[in-house]
Amino acid sequence: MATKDRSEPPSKRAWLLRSLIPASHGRKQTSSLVWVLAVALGLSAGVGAYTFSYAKGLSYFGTDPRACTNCHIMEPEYAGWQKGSHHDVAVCIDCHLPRSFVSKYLVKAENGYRHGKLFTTQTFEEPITIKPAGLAILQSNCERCHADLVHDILRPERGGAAAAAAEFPCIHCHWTVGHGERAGLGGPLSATEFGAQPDAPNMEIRD
Amino acid sequence: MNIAERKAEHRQPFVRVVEVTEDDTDPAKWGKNWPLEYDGYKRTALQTGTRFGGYAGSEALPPEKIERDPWLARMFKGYAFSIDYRDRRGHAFMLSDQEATKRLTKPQSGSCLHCHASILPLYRQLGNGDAMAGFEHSFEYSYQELSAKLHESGHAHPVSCVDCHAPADMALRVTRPGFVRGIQALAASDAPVPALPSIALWRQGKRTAPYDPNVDATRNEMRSFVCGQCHVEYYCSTKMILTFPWGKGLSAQDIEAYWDETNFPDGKKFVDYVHEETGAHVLKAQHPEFELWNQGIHARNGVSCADCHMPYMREGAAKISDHWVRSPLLNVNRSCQTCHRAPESELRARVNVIQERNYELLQRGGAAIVALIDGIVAAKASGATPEALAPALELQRRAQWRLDFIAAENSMGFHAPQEAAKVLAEAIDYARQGEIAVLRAQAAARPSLPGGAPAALSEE
Amino acid sequence: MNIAERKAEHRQPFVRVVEVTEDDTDPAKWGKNWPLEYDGYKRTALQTGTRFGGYAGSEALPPEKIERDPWLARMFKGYAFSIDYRDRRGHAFMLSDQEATKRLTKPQSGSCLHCHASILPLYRQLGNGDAMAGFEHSFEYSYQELSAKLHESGHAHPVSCVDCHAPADMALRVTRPGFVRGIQALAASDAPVPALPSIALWRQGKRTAPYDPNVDATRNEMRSFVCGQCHVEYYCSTKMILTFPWGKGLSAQDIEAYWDETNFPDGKKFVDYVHEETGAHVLKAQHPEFELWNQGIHARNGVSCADCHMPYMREGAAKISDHWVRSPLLNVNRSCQTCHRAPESELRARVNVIQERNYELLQRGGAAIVALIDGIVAAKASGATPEALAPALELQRRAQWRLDFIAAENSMGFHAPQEAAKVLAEAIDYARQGEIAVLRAQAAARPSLPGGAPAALSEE
Ligand code: HEC
Ligand code: HEC
Ligand code: HEC
Ligand code: HEC
Ligand code: HEC
Ligand code: HEC
Ligand code: HEC
Ligand code: HEC
Ligand code: HEC
Ligand code: HEC
Ligand code: HEC
Ligand code: HEC
Ligand code: HEC
Ligand code: HEC
Ligand SMILES: [Ca+2]
Ligand SMILES: [Ca+2]
Repeated sequence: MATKDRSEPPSKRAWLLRSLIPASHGRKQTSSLVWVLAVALGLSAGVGAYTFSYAKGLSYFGTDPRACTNCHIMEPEYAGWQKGSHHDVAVCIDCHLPRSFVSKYLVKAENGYRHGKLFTTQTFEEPITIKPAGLAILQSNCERCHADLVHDILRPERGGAAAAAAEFPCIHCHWTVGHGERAGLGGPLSATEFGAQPDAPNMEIRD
Repeated sequence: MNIAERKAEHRQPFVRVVEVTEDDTDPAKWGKNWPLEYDGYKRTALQTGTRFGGYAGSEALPPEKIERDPWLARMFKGYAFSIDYRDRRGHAFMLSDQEATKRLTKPQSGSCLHCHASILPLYRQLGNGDAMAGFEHSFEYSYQELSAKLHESGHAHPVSCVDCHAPADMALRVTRPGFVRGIQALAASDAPVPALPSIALWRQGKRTAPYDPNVDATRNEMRSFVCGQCHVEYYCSTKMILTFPWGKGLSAQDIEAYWDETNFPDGKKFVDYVHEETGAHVLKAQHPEFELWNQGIHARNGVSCADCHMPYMREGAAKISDHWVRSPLLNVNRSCQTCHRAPESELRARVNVIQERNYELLQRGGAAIVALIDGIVAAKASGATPEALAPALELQRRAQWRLDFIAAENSMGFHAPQEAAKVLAEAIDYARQGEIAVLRAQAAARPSLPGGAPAALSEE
Repeated sequence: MNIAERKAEHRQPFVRVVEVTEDDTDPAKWGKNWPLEYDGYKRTALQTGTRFGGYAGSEALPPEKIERDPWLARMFKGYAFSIDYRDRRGHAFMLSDQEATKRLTKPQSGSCLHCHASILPLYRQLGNGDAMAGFEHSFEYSYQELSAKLHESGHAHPVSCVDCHAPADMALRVTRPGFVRGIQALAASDAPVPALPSIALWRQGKRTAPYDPNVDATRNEMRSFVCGQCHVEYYCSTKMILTFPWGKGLSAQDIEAYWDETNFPDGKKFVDYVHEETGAHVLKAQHPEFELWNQGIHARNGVSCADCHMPYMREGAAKISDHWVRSPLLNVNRSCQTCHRAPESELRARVNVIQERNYELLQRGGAAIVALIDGIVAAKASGATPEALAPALELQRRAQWRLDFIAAENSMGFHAPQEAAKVLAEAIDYARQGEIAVLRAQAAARPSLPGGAPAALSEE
């Protein structure tokens, strides 16, 4: 029966998985080049040694949730997490960073690089929305902690956490476990925003 | 700017550079204390538009709704709205657009200014310090008289900070007497209010004092009440005080029942106008955004007008409300994505599906109402008696009320999609039943034909 | 049982105590491997009911829909559904209820069994191993013939595990040829499918192979497709192969267009039946849950049938899908509250508001269709010609199709509230236009009267 085709997901499904991610704003995934760069030069490559240390770059390697709120931009999520159902059982990195030692620090470097750069240049899109890569990590962490309970409902033959994250993730239903209701916040009025509105010809562009 | 500066900005406390009072209707002064909000407020003078919302053109005035949809003009025959009825636009235009409308060529009341100017100081003046007393007399003035007084008084501004904020602490508050009286009548009734928890709560209390939005309402409710001061169905003329018809509830059906039982001070039965061609006694619906929103799922979930039309936004480290009140479709990332985890294109598509369905039904209703009016006119021409046509005229009243209710509402059905579609379905049913009543009346005039007595109204 | 035991009980990996194959239609055997799911499955034999859903009574058979809403029987005059048409109930009854219906007193096709029994082995038998080939002949058999073969074959079970699961790995899969052919036609069309992303993706591909749900669909889509094998509009008789009419899209309007352009194998124009009283050529709609769900906001958000009708449940230390398929209103905490953080009472109230609005419009439509049928009957009695009545009969077809579409759909509008209301609004408009056409036709017979030629259909 056709089900055998399921065992090795065709590449077009992989494409679909990505296309299904909500609110991914279609931003390109960080290239492996950036990864190498980030690892080679460390966070400083991204945000400069000054910014890095000032932004408590070192505490960024710890597990203290407040490390994340070194950036005020993370505060809504911090506040949401505190009220969420997991604040007493899981900290930020339990859900948002991979478990294995190496990949954990790779991701930290990558996040630190990207977040730091984006934060400094304020070029990220708001409301801040978890990206496909972030969702896959998240999924693997849900599965890790709840493996016993959810054993029967996982379908590894359709691909690992990345596939599940895109096709049918835990947060399809449990989207409030981390932060309760969504804590996003729209950013400041920007010039590009006006340009992006063809049906508003008389719109002025603010300096 | 680097992280250091961002942190600094984050710590910045906010300082009042000038004192503002109840008599400061000039937003520029408030803007000195709150430049970010003022900056947004000023943008309401920018012209923005969407498929169904606002107006982005370059002409001096927005296009005429009555030209785009001739069936509107046909419904309004015999009423000022058939002369001039345009698309709305930003708050900055509210006073000038009112002064420019040809509807003023017909006698209008001072009540008009209730929702188009920062009028509280003038009400206090008329009431020797008591705004409510002043309001209670304001409808007796002609529009021109009161407008003159407004300009003398120096308060001829569109809606301003002081209309929604208490100068002392910037708390939200409602200032419009029409809203206060309307919401009190609603609270006093037993109409269900699933979206207004503080009213349900007040009803459980002793009811010693009437419901007072500025005291009893939750902060979240206030984020909609400030808009409900104006974005509502009303009656406004020199014959009767400005009325928000909420004494039986907020649905189209509740409000129809309210008007049906209303009499003018002179004891005559309430009516907005007599249709020029058919003689039907009809009702006029105006922008019932607050009422329709109340029927929707967003309201039930406590999603307020401000959530979508004045969303919070990040200014550096501060979180402020975008005072550029406009279509949320121009602001999807702030207005919708804060709650909905879907791409902007998908959210636009969802709104589009809802609005197109509503638009299709609206046009279907327009065709039906025109057919009914044509039918009645033809019947009169062929000598049908008023008695024979009475059921058809009653059906025209019912049909027009419902059709106008959704046509005048400005979200093209979005604020409560299923309810809007239901109201339109009823409008279509009544309009077609009216046509049938006309044909029956004519047939009845010919005993040989079937059909017999005029059709009885089928019950809701 | 203490936690240690719980864990122990669970730790044993998915042991299979028996092997199951494509020919194991007996759920009891599968139940040995998956007792928790089997327990739920067996409960579908319990009788449960809500205001609009299911059936909780104690009589042998659920009550007659056609007695509760006589206008249904009136619409179906001349068709088997006017004899016997009842409320549905749990899956366990599907085969016995079919065998018990008096609709079988009229000749019916073997196609009926497609959705009421675990029929794949029989299809393979008919097709010498090829299920699709077997299916393609199954409609030629009378119901009684095929039913006899089914019982002989020993596979006379209601829907069983093997109908939704691959025995090898328990993956979801669709087995029903009717669904596969229907969804392939949909994929091949260019109808928008916002709720079915894998079809949109397939369309972007080379299209070398036809769309195959078992290969191309996502796991989340499969959670709805397994239901779409049966909870759909269909045509089923010995005149033509069992057809899911999706070649132009899934909306009521798309499907009407599809039937309008369909011909029987003998070349005659497609029709379900000729209305006994009026002679109108009408269409019959059956339980279009899958189609209406596709028009709704839940589908657009990827919320599947299983999410609400088979929610996960915690059983001991394991989490499984509740195989007691039933009304979610009997299971609100699991079916709704993981996604909606509102109290159960509030969620019930929301459903109630939606369903009551839909019910009100449905009854309004019932009144309109009866008035139309009465009108046509009277006109014929008074000698109106078929030509003169043609527009009225065409309008009856359109009106009935839409009214029946929402009446036959089993969520009382919940699956897509605005779309359902729109379809009903159109139904009401067409029914009333039909009445008008009749009166015009009669008037036309009397030159002296206004109205003239039969009304042209107003466009959608
Ligand atoms: C129990 C798991 C869990 C923990 C612990 C957790 N998160 Fe999350 N996080 C999530 C989930 C789930 C989402 C996706 C939420 C959504 O889409 O609404 C998310 C999303 C986010 C986002 C993106 C915003 C969005 O809505 O997509 C940020 C930023 C974030 N988390 C930061 C943090 C920080 C900082 C902490 C620690 C204070 C933290 N998270 C702790 C589960 C968690
Ligand atoms: C240097 C400032 C800074 C720090 C420190 C920081 N973040 Fe972020 N974070 C950002 C910015 C800026 C974004 C938006 C980037 C984007 O949208 O790609 C972001 C986005 C995210 C997202 C959603 C986007 C994605 O990539 O999925 C998650 C999840 C997140 N952060 C978690 C964390 C966690 C967990 C920590 C602490 C371990 C942390 N952040 C610390 C600035 C920061
Ligand atoms: C660091 C370990 C850990 C991670 C990571 C984690 N959880 Fe949990 N979770 C727990 C523990 C411990 C509990 C409380 C005990 C229990 O109910 O199992 C819990 C409780 C829950 C509950 C029940 C309480 C509620 O909020 O309804 C849900 C649902 C849940 N987790 C889902 C998730 C999802 C979804 C994710 C991923 C986004 C996740 N968990 C990530 C450890 C974790
Ligand atoms: C289709 C919706 C859905 C998806 C997807 C889903 N869950 Fe659940 N989950 C539920 C429901 C419903 C319950 C409540 C079960 C009950 O009350 O018996 C639940 C319960 C739980 C619980 C137990 C909560 C408690 O009260 O003890 C945990 C933990 C959990 N889920 C984790 C997960 C994880 C991890 C995943 C992904 C592998 C996941 N869920 C995927 C719907 C879902
Ligand atoms: C959930 C979001 C939401 C809420 C809550 C909401 N609206 Fe809207 N509103 C919309 C959308 C979307 C439109 C359609 C805009 C368009 O067509 O461009 C709209 C349209 C309007 C318009 C016409 C806008 C224009 O540009 O012409 C007005 C006026 C309006 N709403 C007022 C209100 C008021 C008053 C309330 C509260 C009583 C309210 N809205 C609540 C989303 C919302
Ligand atoms: C004092 C009366 C008043 C109040 C209070 C008020 N409005 Fe308005 N609003 C108006 C008038 C009048 C217009 C039309 C102006 C014109 O067309 O010249 C308008 C126009 C609008 C428009 C259309 C803007 C556009 O660009 O098309 C929106 C949206 C709107 N209002 C929403 C709101 C919301 C949300 C609130 C509360 C936060 C609110 N209004 C409060 C009177 C008011
Ligand atoms: C209860 C509040 C209220 C009252 C009273 C009121 N308006 Fe308005 N008016 C509004 C709102 C809100 C809008 C914007 C929404 C719309 O255009 O439908 C508006 C829009 C308008 C517009 C621009 C769109 C159009 O209709 O052409 C004109 C002109 C106008 N009003 C004139 C008047 C006049 C004249 C009167 C008195 C007869 C009056 N208004 C009374 C609230 C009010
Ligand atoms: C039509 C109503 C309306 C008008 C007019 C208005 N505001 Fe507001 N304002 C609001 C609402 C709604 C909020 C959100 C309050 C809340 O969430 O409690 C708000 C919030 C604020 C806040 C609190 C911080 C923030 O941004 O959320 C400030 C300060 C403020 N407004 C200043 C002003 C100034 C200055 C003006 C005049 C230039 C003004 N407002 C005009 C409705 C209005
Ligand atoms: C503050 C939160 C919030 C905001 C802001 C918001 N929504 Fe919603 N929306 C909801 C909730 C809650 C529901 C009801 C479903 C539920 O209970 O989860 C909903 C339902 C909907 C629905 C389905 C119901 C319907 O009426 O068809 C649509 C479509 C929708 N929202 C679109 C939008 C759009 C577009 C915007 C922006 C203009 C918006 N929403 C802004 C919270 C929000
Ligand atoms: C978001 C939740 C949700 C989704 C998704 C959903 N349904 Fe329903 N369904 C309901 C509700 C609520 C009812 C009304 C139940 C009642 O009236 O008791 C219902 C009613 C039904 C009924 C009648 C139930 C009865 O007891 O008589 C059937 C059959 C049905 N749905 C099938 C489906 C199918 C097939 C799908 C997918 C194509 C689907 N549903 C998707 C919530 C849902
Ligand atoms: C093989 C055909 C078939 C499949 C597959 C199928 N159903 Fe059904 N379903 C039926 C029939 C037939 C009935 C009516 C049984 C009766 O009334 O005797 C029914 C009844 C129901 C009911 C009403 C139950 C009640 O208690 O009133 C619900 C709800 C329902 N199905 C939902 C679903 C969902 C959800 C799925 C997919 C997970 C599904 N069905 C799959 C044929 C099917
Ligand atoms: C495409 C799938 C499908 C086909 C073909 C089908 N049914 Fe059904 N049948 C269903 C579903 C789903 C239900 C449950 C929903 C409902 O009752 O509306 C149902 C319900 C029923 C019921 C119980 C409710 C009622 O209508 O009284 C009977 C009896 C029945 N079918 C008989 C038949 C007969 C006889 C045929 C052949 C002419 C047939 N079915 C063909 C899917 C199908
Ligand atoms: C009408 C369709 C249908 C029938 C019949 C059916 N199932 Fe399922 N089953 C489902 C769906 C839907 C899921 C969820 C699968 C997913 O999420 O990937 C499921 C999941 C499962 C799972 C995976 C674990 C879980 O509970 O989620 C098992 C095991 C299972 N079913 C066993 C059975 C057995 C045994 C029978 C027969 C007694 C049966 N099923 C009959 C639709 C069905
Ligand atoms: C897996 C998640 C999920 C489940 C399960 C679910 N919903 Fe929803 N519901 C949504 C989403 C998503 C929306 C659309 C609004 C949005 O985008 O947030 C929505 C919208 C709604 C709306 C407003 C739209 C409308 O059609 O009026 C209602 C009411 C609603 N849901 C009720 C229910 C009920 C009742 C149930 C259970 C029978 C249920 N939902 C189950 C996710 C879910
Ligand atoms: Ca009015
Ligand atoms: Ca059919």
